[in-house]
Amino acid sequence: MYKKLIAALLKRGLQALIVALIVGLVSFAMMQALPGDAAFRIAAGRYGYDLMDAAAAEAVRQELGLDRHWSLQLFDWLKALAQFNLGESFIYRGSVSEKIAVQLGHTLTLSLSALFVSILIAFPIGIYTGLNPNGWADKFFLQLSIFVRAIPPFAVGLTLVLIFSVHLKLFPVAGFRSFHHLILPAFTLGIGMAAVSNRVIRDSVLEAMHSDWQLFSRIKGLPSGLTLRAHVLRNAALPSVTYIGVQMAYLIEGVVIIETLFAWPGIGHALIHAIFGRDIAMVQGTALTLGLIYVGLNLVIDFLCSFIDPRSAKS
Amino acid sequence: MTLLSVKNLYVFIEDKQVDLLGPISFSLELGENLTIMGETGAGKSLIAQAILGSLPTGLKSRGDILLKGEAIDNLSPKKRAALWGDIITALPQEPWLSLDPLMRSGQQVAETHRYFKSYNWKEAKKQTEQQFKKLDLSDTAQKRPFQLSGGMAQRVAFAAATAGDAELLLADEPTKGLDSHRHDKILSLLKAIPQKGDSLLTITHDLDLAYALGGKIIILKNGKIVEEGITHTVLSSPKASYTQALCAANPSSWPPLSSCTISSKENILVQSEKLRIGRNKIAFIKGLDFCLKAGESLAISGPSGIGKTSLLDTIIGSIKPMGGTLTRAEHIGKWEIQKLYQDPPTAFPPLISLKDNFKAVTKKHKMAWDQLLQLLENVELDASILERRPSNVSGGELQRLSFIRALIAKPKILLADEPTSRLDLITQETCLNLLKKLCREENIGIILVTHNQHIAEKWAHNHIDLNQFCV
Amino acid sequence: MFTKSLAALGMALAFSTIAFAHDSAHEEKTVKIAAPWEITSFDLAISGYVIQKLEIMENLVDADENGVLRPGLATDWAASEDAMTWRFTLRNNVTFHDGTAFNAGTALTALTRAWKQPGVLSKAPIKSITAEDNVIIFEMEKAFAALPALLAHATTIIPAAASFDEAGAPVAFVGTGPFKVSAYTPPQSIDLERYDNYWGKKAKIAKAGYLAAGRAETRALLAETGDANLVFTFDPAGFNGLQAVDSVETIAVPIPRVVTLKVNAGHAFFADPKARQALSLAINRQAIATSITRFPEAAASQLFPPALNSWHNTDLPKLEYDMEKAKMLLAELGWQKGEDGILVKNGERFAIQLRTFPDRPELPLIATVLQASWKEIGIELDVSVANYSQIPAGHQDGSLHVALYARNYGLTPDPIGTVLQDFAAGGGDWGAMGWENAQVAQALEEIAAKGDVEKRAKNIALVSSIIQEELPLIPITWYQHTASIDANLEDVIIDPLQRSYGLSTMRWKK
Amino acid sequence: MIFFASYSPLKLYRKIGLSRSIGLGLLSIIIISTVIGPDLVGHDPAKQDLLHARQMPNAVHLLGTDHLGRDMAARLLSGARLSLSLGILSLVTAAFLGISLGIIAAWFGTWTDRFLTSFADAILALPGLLLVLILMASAPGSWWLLYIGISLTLWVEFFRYTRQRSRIILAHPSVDASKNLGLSNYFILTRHIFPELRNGLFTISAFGIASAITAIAALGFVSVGIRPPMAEWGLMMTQLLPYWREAPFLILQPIICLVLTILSLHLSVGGFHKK
Repeated sequence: MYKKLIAALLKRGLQALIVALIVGLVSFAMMQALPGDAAFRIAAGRYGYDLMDAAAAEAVRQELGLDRHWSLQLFDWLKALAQFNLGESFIYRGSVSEKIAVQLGHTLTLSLSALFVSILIAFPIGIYTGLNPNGWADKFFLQLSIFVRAIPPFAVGLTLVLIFSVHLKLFPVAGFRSFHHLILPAFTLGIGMAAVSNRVIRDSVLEAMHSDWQLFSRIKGLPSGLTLRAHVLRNAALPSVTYIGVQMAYLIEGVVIIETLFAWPGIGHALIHAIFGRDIAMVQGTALTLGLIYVGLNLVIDFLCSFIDPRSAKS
Repeated sequence: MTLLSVKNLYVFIEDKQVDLLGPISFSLELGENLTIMGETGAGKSLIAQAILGSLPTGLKSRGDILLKGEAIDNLSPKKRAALWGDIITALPQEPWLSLDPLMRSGQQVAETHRYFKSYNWKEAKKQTEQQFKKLDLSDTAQKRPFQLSGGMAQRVAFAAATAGDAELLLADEPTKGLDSHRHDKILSLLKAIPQKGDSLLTITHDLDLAYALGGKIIILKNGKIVEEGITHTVLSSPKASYTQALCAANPSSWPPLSSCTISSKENILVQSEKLRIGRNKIAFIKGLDFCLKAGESLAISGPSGIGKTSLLDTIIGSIKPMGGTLTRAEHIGKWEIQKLYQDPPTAFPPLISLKDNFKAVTKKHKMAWDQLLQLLENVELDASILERRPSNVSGGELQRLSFIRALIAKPKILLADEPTSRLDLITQETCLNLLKKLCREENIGIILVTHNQHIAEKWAHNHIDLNQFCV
Repeated sequence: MFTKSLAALGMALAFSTIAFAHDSAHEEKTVKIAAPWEITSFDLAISGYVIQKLEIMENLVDADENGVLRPGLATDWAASEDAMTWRFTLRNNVTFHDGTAFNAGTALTALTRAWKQPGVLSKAPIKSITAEDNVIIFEMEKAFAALPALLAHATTIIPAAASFDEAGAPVAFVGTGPFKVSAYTPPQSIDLERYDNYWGKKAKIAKAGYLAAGRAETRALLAETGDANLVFTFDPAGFNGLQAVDSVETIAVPIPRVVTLKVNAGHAFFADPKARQALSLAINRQAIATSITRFPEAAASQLFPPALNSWHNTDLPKLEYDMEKAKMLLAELGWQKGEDGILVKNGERFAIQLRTFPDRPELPLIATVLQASWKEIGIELDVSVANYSQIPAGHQDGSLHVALYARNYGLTPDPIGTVLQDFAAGGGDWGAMGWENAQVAQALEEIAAKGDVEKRAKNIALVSSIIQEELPLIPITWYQHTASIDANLEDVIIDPLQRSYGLSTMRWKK
Repeated sequence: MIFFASYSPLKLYRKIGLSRSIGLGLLSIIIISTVIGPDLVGHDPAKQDLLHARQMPNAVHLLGTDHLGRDMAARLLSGARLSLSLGILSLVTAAFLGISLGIIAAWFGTWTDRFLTSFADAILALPGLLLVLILMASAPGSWWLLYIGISLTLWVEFFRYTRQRSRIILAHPSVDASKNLGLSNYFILTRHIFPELRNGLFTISAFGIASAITAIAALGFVSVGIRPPMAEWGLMMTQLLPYWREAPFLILQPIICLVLTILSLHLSVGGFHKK
């Protein structure tokens, strides 16, 4: 078990490093490539355009040393990144890491509860359709999955709000004061993920049901229910859990959109504002944190997989 | 008391209403064993599946199957399945694939004990431990299937199948691909079943196994019974022509090879001195000397897992020898060492037609298409077979096709890795004779790897038993 | 087995709904406000707006909803005859929320900080700010009548010393206002409680909450479900939808903000006023107002909206919509139609770029309308929807052709400060570009300097008529400030100058 | 063409079941209407009629008018051209990139495999939308960057599927046999690997187009999408969203178009596994 721990950590550690490097370079390149003058953008971001003018932009230019040669700025940029100092937010005049620390908790709660909801929905449907292939349920959920996949996440969110908040008055529309506020955003994201993962689960259950060992387990005398629980589900769980790892990317993207719709104060939302206001330090900070959340969640998935199938650590 | 009686059993393809098998009638008493023999692909396995009620989708059976006097062929799938493990059980054809890859072997047997005898886990584990000790699997309970060898997997599957103390065990090709040592091991297990008072139905193409098991026998050809009776009488004095051919084809009854040595030295194809062979730094063969001349055949035998395949890979050059020398004659070109594979269907690209494959090979080695058709005629294969995909061509035909395919490359050496171990006796005999004829005509040196001692001694010019060179 | 997990799912859902009966009863309901503006940091130069609107901090000079100045933390103020020095006497026995006293010292530090940072004070010609026991004295470089109006602006609110740490970085919102901060979760929400020893009239509601909701759809839904009792700034469709909801009363108040088109008069295509008039004639303001903003009366007939009372010149001729006249004007300037329908003049196609930004949802829509209507008169318009900083940047480097944005002339009760910035010599980032008019510059100087009413009115009329004629900025629609109020809230004042949410005056119906 | 080299049209035709024929029929309708485009309906997608905005479907405008009074049918058709071309183009690039790298990783194994997989994981860690968001923010409205960004988000799924399946295929003895017989790598690619991958890749492609178009919608949601007046399904979903109360049929139209497209792709690929 110990050796597997090291292998998984090393792999994900390397991945985190690559992510940090890519995010650093891409956001720096973005700052250079943005049309117009960086100082103007930042001043606009800070003071709102009613008050912003050339003088304010000049003050910002001096303050952040934006007139230095880009290679100097890049060197400082990467040096700061290496020391995990994400620098000062151009617009909010506070350290980026401090801002992120406050908002990170909200994004994590949202992501994990969305993940939980997607599992809660996808597994029962996936298992049922896997056990009765090409039945009415199978065809129905295939169509439903295609339909939900074709709807952008914010439209799903709005429909849920319309039904549960406006008509049924069960949940609040937006904000984040209590667990109560978490339900709609989590379900919006969860449904989006479940739309795909239920098909993956269905296929793995189907494959398990048609395997030699499933037949032999029945022939040696075990009833179908026991075979399902003892053998089929565990074998089907492996590809499903690995697929959830792949879906993390969808989760992170969804978070960015859903937080904007539900006014959820996570880092996804902060990222959108940072990109709008061209606050590059904040963009880099939030993008990096989102990337590292992804890597962290995948590390959890790795352990889950090696727990389910010890063989995977070897292959 | 008759345990099982089968009358006019047919198995047919449901939507095309085409009979694959039948009429089959026989009866089996408690404590008795019956063997069903016939060529591969004659539908032998379908009988076992029909009795169990586990026919693949699309196939149906008709005719009556009586278990202890009551009809079970018209039971609902659920009721039929209730008999599994309790009254009828089956030893799977591919034991390695029939064990849950994620669960420890001991647990896969203990869960059957626990279900049938409602033990608690502790008691079920104890039972399994005893059963494993009997099958000398003492320390494998904790291992998972991917850590087991073929033989061990089979014994674990046996333990699991018989954990429910069923009265009828169906064994489908139990000795396929086993070397002699493991062959005897499974034989003793099977013989114990009738002695214990239960019944055994074995489906095989292994004549020696049938003979050793005794009891009654049924010979099948094209899905119909050609002969039946007491095994010893039928096999020692067969009446039906097919049975006679079957007995004659058994390598143990082959005439010894007429000696024809090829003296001249200069056409030595490959030679080795003190050869050491191993994989990732573990040597398992050392001090091997052999030499192969054009037109000559060399048989290499030994138990499975000793390194026969690694030896072939060393000869072909895909792995380096760990010690000693292996010299190949310079005039042997890049494609002039060809390999023949153990399981014919896996030697051909599965998703394209055979014609597509042969077109590419003939194009590569610049052989005219009608020259290929001529080759097919020599081996009595109809050209139309090329239109089909490998999956719907019989094992015997595919193996002959792979010979032809190898010949297109005009090889100087042919390496055959147990080419006929999965074929029935008659097909095996025709293939081996064909192989020898082709090599003599084309003056090709051939190395045949086999675990069958008779074949090794009676087919090849000289024979090496790797046991002497084993580390 | 499978049905069990489905039952578990249903049960979990049911449990979570019962346990949180939506409108749990509690003593006095909190007034929940929702608006698009986030409170991103403690720095008042950035989030001063919201803090002023929530009445957490106050200005020296206050203003009522009609823009009339009234005493705030300063009881009275007076200027010397030459309007070069101003003296503001401060109110006494006023305490900050943390109990510390409000005095000249705290006021001086706050005003000097506001003067140093970008804001309205930095634009005023101030020479020095000093304090004498409880009087603040401003020395001006030249006569400046509008100083009191500037001191009513959000960036000049007075924070307590405790709002900053020793290094001077802003760390808290401690003010003198009728409400104090009970909780702050950046950037989305802030909770307020009534400040009991407030110097003025105490607020009637005990608790209030502010939520920043970026999306217009979200705000419309918050209003409809009653999750927010006072919601500001709707998108046209959302506002229209709320009319049907009876638990909510919708209000639209004209405010001094104008959706306007900035034209680079320095560019060859637009140098001649006729070209700018042609562009203006091709804009169907009535259709835009009715279909996009849903307020037909918001179609702009001139730059200054009625909400700016004195600056709105009623006898100016209205801006018309006449495609043929526009084509005729362009033809006079020598433009001929090319084969692809786009005008060509000595080899150059009339293809220009319009810069706008998406923060205000209606701007990209209006840009698309302009694109289609100008295409009919032979002008090919490429619309670039990006960050609003590209407009001042385009002004500075001269690369701008045309820009569409919403200019706020209600920053201070008296708009002269902003108008001066936009139309004085050299134009302004958000004002005229490449356009000079000596008469206008002179008139603006006089308005800013002298106080006497009758001369001021003449100058204002002169400025507005020249702008209407030469069109350095082409106005399109005037802004309506939209809001929705919970039916059982009373005495809610919607301030057109957007200086306050009116929390201290409103109360729940009995 | 590689895909169909091993699947002659005659066999394809004989194989068509009911679901496949519906799929192919639907797909051909969509493709034909995309090719003909707006002149199928005779309206200019950019022509506005502000005073008749948000009209219900009527004789003149078959599918009604959008929030600026433009004909919805014309916009959907011209939008189809942009959405499907963008969707298919980024899909093809992603497929080419993903499949070739997948096969290379499976073929060479060891360190190439490890490098490529960790590279793919790293790209996956940077959420696709974010990448596109950052790219688009630097050059707003540029069509090419959008296409590159979306292909970058899609290729990983092709890569993982191809690599995993190719590893199994390349370990199959038939590949070793083909190599021994001197058959070219091209043969192994077209006869061993592609026939095996084909169906799986079609299913991923069907869903790939969906995610490409919903990505554009997401971009539109955060106002970084394509420049006006270009019509595009994803963008239309965002622009018509505010009118969900007064004209719900408006936002449903682009969504239904997308659903029909994916459904047709899914059906024509034989989406219903007949296992």
